[in-house]
Amino acid sequence: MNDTAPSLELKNATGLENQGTAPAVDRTKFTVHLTNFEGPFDLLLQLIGKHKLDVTEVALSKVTDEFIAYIRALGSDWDLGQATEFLLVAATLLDLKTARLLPKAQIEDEEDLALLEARDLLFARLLQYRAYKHVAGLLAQFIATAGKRYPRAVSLEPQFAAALPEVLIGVGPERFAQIAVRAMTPKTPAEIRLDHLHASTVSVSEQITLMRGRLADAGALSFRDLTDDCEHTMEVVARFLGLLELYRERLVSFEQHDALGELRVQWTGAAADLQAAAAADYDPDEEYE
Amino acid sequence: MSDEPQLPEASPAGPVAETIVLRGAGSTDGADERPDASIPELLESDLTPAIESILLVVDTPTPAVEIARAIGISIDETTERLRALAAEYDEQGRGISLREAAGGWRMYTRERYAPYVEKFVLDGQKTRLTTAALETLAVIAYRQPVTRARVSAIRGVNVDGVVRTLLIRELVEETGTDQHTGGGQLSTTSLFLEKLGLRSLDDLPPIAPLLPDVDPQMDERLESGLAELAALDDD
Amino acid sequence: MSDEPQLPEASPAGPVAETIVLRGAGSTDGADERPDASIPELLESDLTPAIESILLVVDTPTPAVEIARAIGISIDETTERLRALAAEYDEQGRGISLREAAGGWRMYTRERYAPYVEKFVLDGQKTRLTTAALETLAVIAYRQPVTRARVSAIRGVNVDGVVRTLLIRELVEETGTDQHTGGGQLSTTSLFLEKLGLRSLDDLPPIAPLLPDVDPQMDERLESGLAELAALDDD
Repeated sequence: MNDTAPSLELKNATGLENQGTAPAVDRTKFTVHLTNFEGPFDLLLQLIGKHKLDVTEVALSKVTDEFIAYIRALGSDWDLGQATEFLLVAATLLDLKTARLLPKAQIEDEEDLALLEARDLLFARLLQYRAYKHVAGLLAQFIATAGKRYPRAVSLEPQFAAALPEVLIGVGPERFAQIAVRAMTPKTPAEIRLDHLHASTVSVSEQITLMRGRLADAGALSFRDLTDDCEHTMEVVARFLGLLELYRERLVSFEQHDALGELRVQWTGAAADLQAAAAADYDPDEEYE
Repeated sequence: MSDEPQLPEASPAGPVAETIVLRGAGSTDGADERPDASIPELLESDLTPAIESILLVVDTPTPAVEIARAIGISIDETTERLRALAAEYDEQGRGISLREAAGGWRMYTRERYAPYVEKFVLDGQKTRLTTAALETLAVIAYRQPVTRARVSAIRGVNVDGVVRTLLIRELVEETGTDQHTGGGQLSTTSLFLEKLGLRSLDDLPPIAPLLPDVDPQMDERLESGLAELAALDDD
Repeated sequence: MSDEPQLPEASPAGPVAETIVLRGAGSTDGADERPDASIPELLESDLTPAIESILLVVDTPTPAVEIARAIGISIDETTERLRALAAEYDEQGRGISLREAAGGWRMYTRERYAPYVEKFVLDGQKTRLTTAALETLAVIAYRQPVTRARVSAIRGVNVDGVVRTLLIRELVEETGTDQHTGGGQLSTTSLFLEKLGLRSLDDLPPIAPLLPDVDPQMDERLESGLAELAALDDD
């Protein structure tokens, strides 16, 4: 019923401090309490607010890591409908952050433009969400005030009740019975379940385990090869995120000759036979779920 | 129950009496009444308006003692203020008349305006029951005796207004009290049977086979959940 | 609704008017109106009290026109008198507050006495709306009529569950279908207005200054694109 994501507390378990791009993180300081955020925009706004930053590009890139950390910390408990929006925002954030890591270049090609557009889009949605969040607060105040005024609602005085004309039920017993059935049938307004679309939420950690094996065996694979067997876009997304994770752990390297060209993934970790041993030690759940 | 205690602003009127602060609600008739620290203290000039507020929402004649207890003043003072308010309404020729009857006080329309009130009531009256009323009546008919709360839970909305209509139209009546919840129980009347052209309730078409097969325990859970949802503070 | 003809302007109130005897209700608009000989004539000074009497039996916000019709005076005069009565209650600091909400007039208890009134109103069941429900309600209120998909896109989360709650609580309703997407469109109800104490949607606080200055074309594109993404499950 409630689409509020569970509250969570992040301690140093997220591995953020390893990220080369993040400023040196004070281990003792990195404790974040966020409760009851209402979706990706709310989370983003809260993170920005926590850092007392403006809703600006800078702020976005600063909170990117934390945003991703939150998604990860949420584990596999949430439904796909939620995850999709979070991932969409995360992808945009990562995109923006990546762009900032590259040397500042003139806006030259379509890709840059697309990125700028994506950024504007994200800002627009963020600000739009913030506007509605603000008025929602006002509406709550109205409701609270109006709630203290109790309306008069009493029975009609007998003299007026007696003057009322006879009322017609207007239906026969059979129709009346149908109305009873309708009234007593629990109301579950048309709801389109997602269960049949996706057996379960896609787990990034599972995808990582799978790709580790394949890459260690093959040495190098293209992204296309790696995602050939994906049945859903979500799996492709999860594998992409997984590759970023592997890259962070320096287990793979990337090679891409042209923009939008084929992405080669090179395994730089231990050889296949050693992988099994390593994998045995590796408990993905610890970090991702 | 709300817990925001403070009065917005003290009433502007009144010269000296303004400074007299009365005891908080409940502090006078002690015993069974909890101190209710959350309730703000009333100024002398607030007492009659507070009584007026209560009178506006009570449906049945309400004894002075109940009002006294709610406000935290003596019964004598309450009665005195009720009488003064009634006299004020009369003197000012208001459309409201405050009368003591059946052991309690209640607001009524002033007799003199009865024809207009009646016209208003009749104009707004539909001779057919609304869908909401019909559905509520159907639930009561098949589940009787049944409390308002349960009907609300089944219908998913507050049904107080609709039940009031059905009571006035004498299609349902209050019959006893639920032993668990203490809520008043509703049943259909003989007028209902007459209107539907039935000799007895046994003649109501059976509906059990038509209802979805719901495990009764689940049904309970569902209904209590719905009741929570439906528990609008609406009239 | 009713086919009663518009009521004619009653004589304007004035110092002399006191002696002018107004026609009884209904007698003026002839034709299909029964002569209503039973209804006595009202003096000018009786008009406001008559309105007050009618208000006492009102149990839903009632448009001035219905009151005007019952008494036999113009809508304008009725509205004027309703406003004057409401102001009088406020000035005198009465326990009764007359308010215009959801397009009609109704008597309420004065806010400041809520703690005392609550002892008589049987509803410990006031449930608060969650933040999710409030945000969803806000988007629907400002964008109505609006599809679930669009609300989802704006909030960045699936809103089906929350919308269901709002539907059950009768704060929003389905009104029509989006011509492009075929999705059901949501609007707020008059109960929503009454619960917020608003006369109409025009009374909603302005949101425009808060909204980012987005190039409308881009806004369209982004929303339709995002709606697609978010509309995983819109009906």
